[in-house]
Amino acid sequence: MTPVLQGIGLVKRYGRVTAMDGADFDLEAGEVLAVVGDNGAGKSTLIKALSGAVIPDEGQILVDGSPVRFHSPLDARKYGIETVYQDLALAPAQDIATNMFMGRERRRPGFLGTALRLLDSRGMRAEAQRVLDELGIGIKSMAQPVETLSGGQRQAVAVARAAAFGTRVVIMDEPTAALGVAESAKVLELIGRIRDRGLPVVLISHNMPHVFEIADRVHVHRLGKRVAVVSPRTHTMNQVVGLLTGALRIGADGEVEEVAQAVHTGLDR
Amino acid sequence: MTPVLQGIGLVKRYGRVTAMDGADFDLEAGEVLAVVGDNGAGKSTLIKALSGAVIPDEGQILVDGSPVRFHSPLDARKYGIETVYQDLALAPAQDIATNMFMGRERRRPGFLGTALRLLDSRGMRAEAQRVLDELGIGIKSMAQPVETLSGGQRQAVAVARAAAFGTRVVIMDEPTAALGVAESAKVLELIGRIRDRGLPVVLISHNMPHVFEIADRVHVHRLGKRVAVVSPRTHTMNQVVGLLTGALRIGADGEVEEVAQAVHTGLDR
Amino acid sequence: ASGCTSQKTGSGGQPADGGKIKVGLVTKTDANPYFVALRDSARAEADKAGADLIALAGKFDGDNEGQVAAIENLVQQGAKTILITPSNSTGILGAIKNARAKGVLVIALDTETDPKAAVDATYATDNTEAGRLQGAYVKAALGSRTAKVIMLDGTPGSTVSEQRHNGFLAGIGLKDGDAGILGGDATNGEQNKAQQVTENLLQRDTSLNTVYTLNEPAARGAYAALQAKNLAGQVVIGSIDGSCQGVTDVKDGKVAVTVMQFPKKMAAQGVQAALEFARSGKKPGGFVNTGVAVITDKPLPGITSQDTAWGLQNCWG
Amino acid sequence: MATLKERRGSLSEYMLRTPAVGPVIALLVAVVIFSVTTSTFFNVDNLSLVVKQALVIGTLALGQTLVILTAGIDLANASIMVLGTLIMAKFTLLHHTPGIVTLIAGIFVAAVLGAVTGSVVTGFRLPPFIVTLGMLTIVTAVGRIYAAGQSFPVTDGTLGFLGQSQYLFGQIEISNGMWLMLIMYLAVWYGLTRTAWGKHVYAVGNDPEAARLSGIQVRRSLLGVYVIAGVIYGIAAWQALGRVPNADPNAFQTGNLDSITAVVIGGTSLFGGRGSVMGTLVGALIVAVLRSGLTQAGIDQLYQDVATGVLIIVAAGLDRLSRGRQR
Amino acid sequence: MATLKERRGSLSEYMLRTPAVGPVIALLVAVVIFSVTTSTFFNVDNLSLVVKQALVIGTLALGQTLVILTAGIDLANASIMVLGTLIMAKFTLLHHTPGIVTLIAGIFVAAVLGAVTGSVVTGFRLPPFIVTLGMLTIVTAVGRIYAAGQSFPVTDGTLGFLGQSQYLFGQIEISNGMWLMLIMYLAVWYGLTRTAWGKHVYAVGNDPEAARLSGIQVRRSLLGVYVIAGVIYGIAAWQALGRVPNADPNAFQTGNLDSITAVVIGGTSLFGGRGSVMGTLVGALIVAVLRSGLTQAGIDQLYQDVATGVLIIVAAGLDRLSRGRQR
Ligand SMILES: Nc1ncnc2c1ncn2[C@@H]1O[C@H](COP(=O)(O)OP(=O)(O)OP(=O)(O)O)[C@@H](O)[C@H]1O
Ligand SMILES: Nc1ncnc2c1ncn2[C@@H]1O[C@H](COP(=O)(O)OP(=O)(O)OP(=O)(O)O)[C@@H](O)[C@H]1O
Ligand SMILES: OC[C@H]1O[C@](O)(CO)[C@@H](O)[C@@H]1O
Ligand SMILES: [Mg+2]
Ligand SMILES: [Mg+2]
Repeated sequence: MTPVLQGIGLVKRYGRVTAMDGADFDLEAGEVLAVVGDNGAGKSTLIKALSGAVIPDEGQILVDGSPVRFHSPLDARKYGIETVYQDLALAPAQDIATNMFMGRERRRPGFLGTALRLLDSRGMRAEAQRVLDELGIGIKSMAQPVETLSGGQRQAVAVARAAAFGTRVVIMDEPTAALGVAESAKVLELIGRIRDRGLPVVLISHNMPHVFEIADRVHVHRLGKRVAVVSPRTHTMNQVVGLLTGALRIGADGEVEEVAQAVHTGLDR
Repeated sequence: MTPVLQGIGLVKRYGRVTAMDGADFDLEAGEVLAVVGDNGAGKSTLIKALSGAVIPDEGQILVDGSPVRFHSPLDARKYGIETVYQDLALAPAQDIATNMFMGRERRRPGFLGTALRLLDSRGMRAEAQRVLDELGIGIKSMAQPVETLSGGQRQAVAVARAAAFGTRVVIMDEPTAALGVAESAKVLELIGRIRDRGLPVVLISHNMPHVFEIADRVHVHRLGKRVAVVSPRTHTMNQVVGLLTGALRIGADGEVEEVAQAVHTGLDR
Repeated sequence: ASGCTSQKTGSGGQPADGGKIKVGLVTKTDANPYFVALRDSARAEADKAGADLIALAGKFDGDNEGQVAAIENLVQQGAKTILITPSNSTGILGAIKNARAKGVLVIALDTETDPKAAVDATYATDNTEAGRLQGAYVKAALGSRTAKVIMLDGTPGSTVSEQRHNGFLAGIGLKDGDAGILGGDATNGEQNKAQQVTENLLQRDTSLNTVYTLNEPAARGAYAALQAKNLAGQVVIGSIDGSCQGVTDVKDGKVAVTVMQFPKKMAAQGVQAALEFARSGKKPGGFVNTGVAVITDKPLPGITSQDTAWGLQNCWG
Repeated sequence: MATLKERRGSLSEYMLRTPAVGPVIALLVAVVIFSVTTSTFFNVDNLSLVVKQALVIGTLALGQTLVILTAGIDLANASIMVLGTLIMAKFTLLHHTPGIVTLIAGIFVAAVLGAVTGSVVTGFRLPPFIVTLGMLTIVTAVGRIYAAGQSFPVTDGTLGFLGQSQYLFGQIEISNGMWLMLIMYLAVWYGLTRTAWGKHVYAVGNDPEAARLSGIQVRRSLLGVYVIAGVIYGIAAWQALGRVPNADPNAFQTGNLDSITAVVIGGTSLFGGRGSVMGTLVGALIVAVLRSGLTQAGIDQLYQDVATGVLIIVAAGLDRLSRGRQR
Repeated sequence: MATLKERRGSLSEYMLRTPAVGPVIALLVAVVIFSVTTSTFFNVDNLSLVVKQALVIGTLALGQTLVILTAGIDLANASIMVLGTLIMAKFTLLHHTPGIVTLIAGIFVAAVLGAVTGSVVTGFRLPPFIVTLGMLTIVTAVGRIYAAGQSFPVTDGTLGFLGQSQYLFGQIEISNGMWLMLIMYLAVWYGLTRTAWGKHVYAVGNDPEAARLSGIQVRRSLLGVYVIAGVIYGIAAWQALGRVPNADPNAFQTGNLDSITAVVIGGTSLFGGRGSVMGTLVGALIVAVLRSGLTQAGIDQLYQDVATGVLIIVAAGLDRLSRGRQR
């Protein structure tokens, strides 16, 4: 089966730092793919490349098998790829509904909408409320500026937006990092529902229990590239942690093996 | 024993929102106290009040039993209270060493330092490197601006700073939220080491396994106030989660009991 | 000391590029038609002789620092003569002195320096006389009415402004501080500022019957302000300059009289002196009065004047 | 998710949400003070004069508000307007071209200059401050070269149209320029608050990276703002000719700062993303009221300037207070 | 923690870290172009002249840099300086007070005005733009009231001291003003980069909330910057009297924008927290080099203005390019 979204040999350099160093990536239809890796491994850079927020220096991106070039997040969005960025991408001074519909505002029907381009503010607020309620986020007024929300509430808004609008792929970069227990559970539940709608989801997370609870496959990222793709059904959390820290690796036979001398990991002191 | 740091009936209002609604707090000598609660429960506001970053509208703060008034974070710092804020409080354009020593720069000894007020830049860099190495954070150059670090690397810098300078209390607001598995482990280890130095630590976290691994007591915050303080040895994770979502409460007899009608929680749908 | 020598440039040696004579002109601003006429005429004269004219100006009237830098840069550039209309009569003397020390001929146009001897020569209107003529005419026009004057001056510290002011008072027979002077202020010779100043003065007192203006832009500003208050009819406005627009204003009855200056003459004579200096090294000296003509369509006894038809033939732009 | 106690919406809360309330109070206070302390301030004639005096800066400030909302600033706006007046008046005077033609030509040139500014700002990602500082220098010089030191009286009816007035109820003088300014403010207000274009303008000013990640075409949005601002400056040129029927290369040298003053007094943040055009309108009126009121009170120009300076700061302070220590 | 590949420090990387490199390149390019295209630009006399011409704006820009580093802006700096020149010259002229006394008085007044600005900015948390706009209006008017339509020539040796020169190696003219400017730049550079005070200034400009949470006394730091800037403007007044020995209330009307131009061309960000005073020095020199070079090339004023405008934008563009698309 052709992957829905694929990256081949992606490279991105920032001055002296190579944030992506020939990274590969593939996402199958209908799956939840977790991307795990150390801090600074290049996960966010990878998904920014896949969502058009960063233009890679080298390498290729394919959607349903055809090569594409994203010059901006809008391009990726046109392909139905929706993303929750780690830094959330919300305009703090604007209200929740405005943020939810940013860049795809709805107009009133008829003359008011077509000729006068009048926005359907009430409709958008109602819809925003509905989506957030579904996530179990009890925010009263959709007319509240985002900057008055707590960190977790903000994250919920960003997640709700991506979930509501994705039509081909939903990508989430650490969507539960700032969330409480109940809220995290809701987000995982939501990811499950998105998959049930037939949409594949990419989930970046440092939370192994979450990853193992929801993911169909786990993409392990290390030092700017993919070092392994494993299944949570055949591998353990400890194995995954070993892989991402470099204590373990996938050997020539496809099996996990110990690295004689684990260098540059957080564990080798 | 008198608590090292105590809050009584703290209230803070933002316009129509009451972020703290008569919150109590106490921290005993040498303990790790976890503060848990839903998103928006008011945890960050509470610790901001305790660290001088927010001035409460009502209520009292006591250090070693004596009432104090903090007008700025500097005041709290003078009492040896160091804080890792949820939004990190780093100046992005400045380098790591500068950020670590911000507000307590070291001068060169002798004439250069006293008369010319020349900073000991090399010394501060070396010290910053030492502290970060201790945390297992492999950042090469202390002269790198903070904005070029990954989210996790930044968090590590903030944690290292508080750990290095706290003399009476160290407060950490979700210090591991952006951290990877190995890095989180390092931070928990560090918290342990701080406690071993005899300093109490306040840890705010949504990560129950972390909380149960390290905390001596758990302060449960809900709707702007403390609703329970429990011990991880006598209570389960599920009980704590129930308390913070409002599904459970501490009854008149001091035992955990079910709430007939859990209102306004994330779980009651 | 080091053995190498450096050739001091601009010190009277032959200009570097092909022997073309370079003349610098520094005016007060670029936003007054008078200085544009002056510049155009200087350029035409220089072109005739195959000389180069570089025209610089302050950013605004009062930009002494800009004029100083302009002189300095022109000296460096190899200009053998610099023609200047100083914004401030004392402020730029240092730069002029340095230029002359390097052998550059410096000629003041339009505005005298203070002292006059700070420059080699001055080609200008006798501004005291120009002021006096305006005053005398206005006095005659008022007839038996006692003068109630507001005075629109130029830039603080400029001799043009002082001389015209004092000449006017002499001509009309008043002294600073007399009750007949209702008020006054600096306009920098700009229309906008003059309009604002007049509006403000009118706010206090509308019993005036005379407006002294040091130049025509100021007169236009004053007229606009009076017109807006329907006071133009009761007031005699006098001015100095003789631009075609100014003469037209006299013709249209907006302004009673203007004293024509001859900026083209100043510029042409200045450039000629520069050419002569380049050829023979001969420097001009002293004050050269380029003359004035009183322009009005209502000639009054005792004052020699020309009508606006003559004025329109002889106006400068 | 837990929900904290919320108190009922208070007045101060309302003010926080409605940015123009602070300036409106400042305006009312000024009007009341001058009405009480002088006998000539509060009458229909004078009030309509005050509005007339606010027309040119008010129109410039409308364009300026758009630019500032995107976290930019426009130092060149008045110079563009002045060039517009010169084009309109000089052409009509010298070539007897009908006013309507030169009017459109002037507005067109202003729009093109806006497009140039916008292209440089977006194309090279340069700070608007520096780009418009460069444009200010360039456009001023070009205007002076074009005018060759002259100023050009306006005789054409179309060019002077905005200066003409009707009387409402036989009493209240309303000039065509007032109607036009009102219409323009309403149109921009509608665009900013009721259309997607406006939401994007705010978002781009508030957090350009978030806007980009949300799929907004940031550059296009910015470019559009500069072009629209240019058109508004062109119309301001028309207003200017209505007020003083004479195109003068020396005019409005402080128009850029004056328009920024109106915007900031009106409560719009110089950091972008927060503010309202209606605040700007009030801001422009406050400045005109001050000048008029102080004149009625018999205060000399230079002392008026001192008072205006103080009151600029006080008005900003009032606005600040009315929005409280909320953040 | 995992560490990614790092390449060796490249030139472009070095530029990124050293903010003044872009402007230095622009300066060198300009110097080379004018040296090649004109025969009179590149010689010791002219080069020392260029520096002299940059003294006043260069000194104003030093204070301006401090303010801009804190994310502020100072529109009143030149008006404070002009008031300083008036105080120094008028007093000495009329009352024969020794120059040293009036010099100190002028600098003191400038410092007080800086303190006033700083107090209002920090006390009421008002945007520096609006506060200094108000101060600009007030101080300009006060200067004109004080001058009463006069200008005041300087005769006193102390007041004119900075205009005097020595010759190094009998050739290179160095004025006292140049030494003073150099010393001031070095002192501020030292303070900003080598002392805690400087680190705090950058932090406050970069992220005031982070600075506050880090225990920096943000208000005190800001206030200090405005007072020091005031002192620097007072010294700029002394420089101005050295250049043009005449105190004129009309002078330096564009000094505020000119100094901001130097700062921005020098690569300091208007958003605060990033930049360097050495960049500003280079920025001031670039502007002076342009004016001188264009004159040497025989270009008239208005066309020089157009070229200057274009080059302001180009210099900013070069700076941008040299720092690359790094962020
Ligand atoms: N804009 C940038 N400029 C310079 N360096 C950058 C930039 N963005 C990322 N980097 C660097 O690239 C590396 C990868 O960063 P990235 O954010 O992709 O890591 P990550 O895997 O998402 O880490 P985390 O788990 O901490 O979010 C880091 O070393 C980071 O410092
Ligand atoms: N500066 C502020 N202005 C307005 N409301 C605020 C402000 N700070 C906090 N609040 C509100 O106060 C409430 C408590 O916020 P706080 O940040 O203390 O929650 P928290 O428990 O730390 O949540 P999280 O786990 O998401 O970080 C929230 O509803 C938030 O919206
Ligand atoms: O501002 C004063 C200047 O204006 C003029 O009268 C020209 O309009 C000049 O003669 C004089 O120098
Ligand atoms: Mg990341
Ligand atoms: Mg929090």
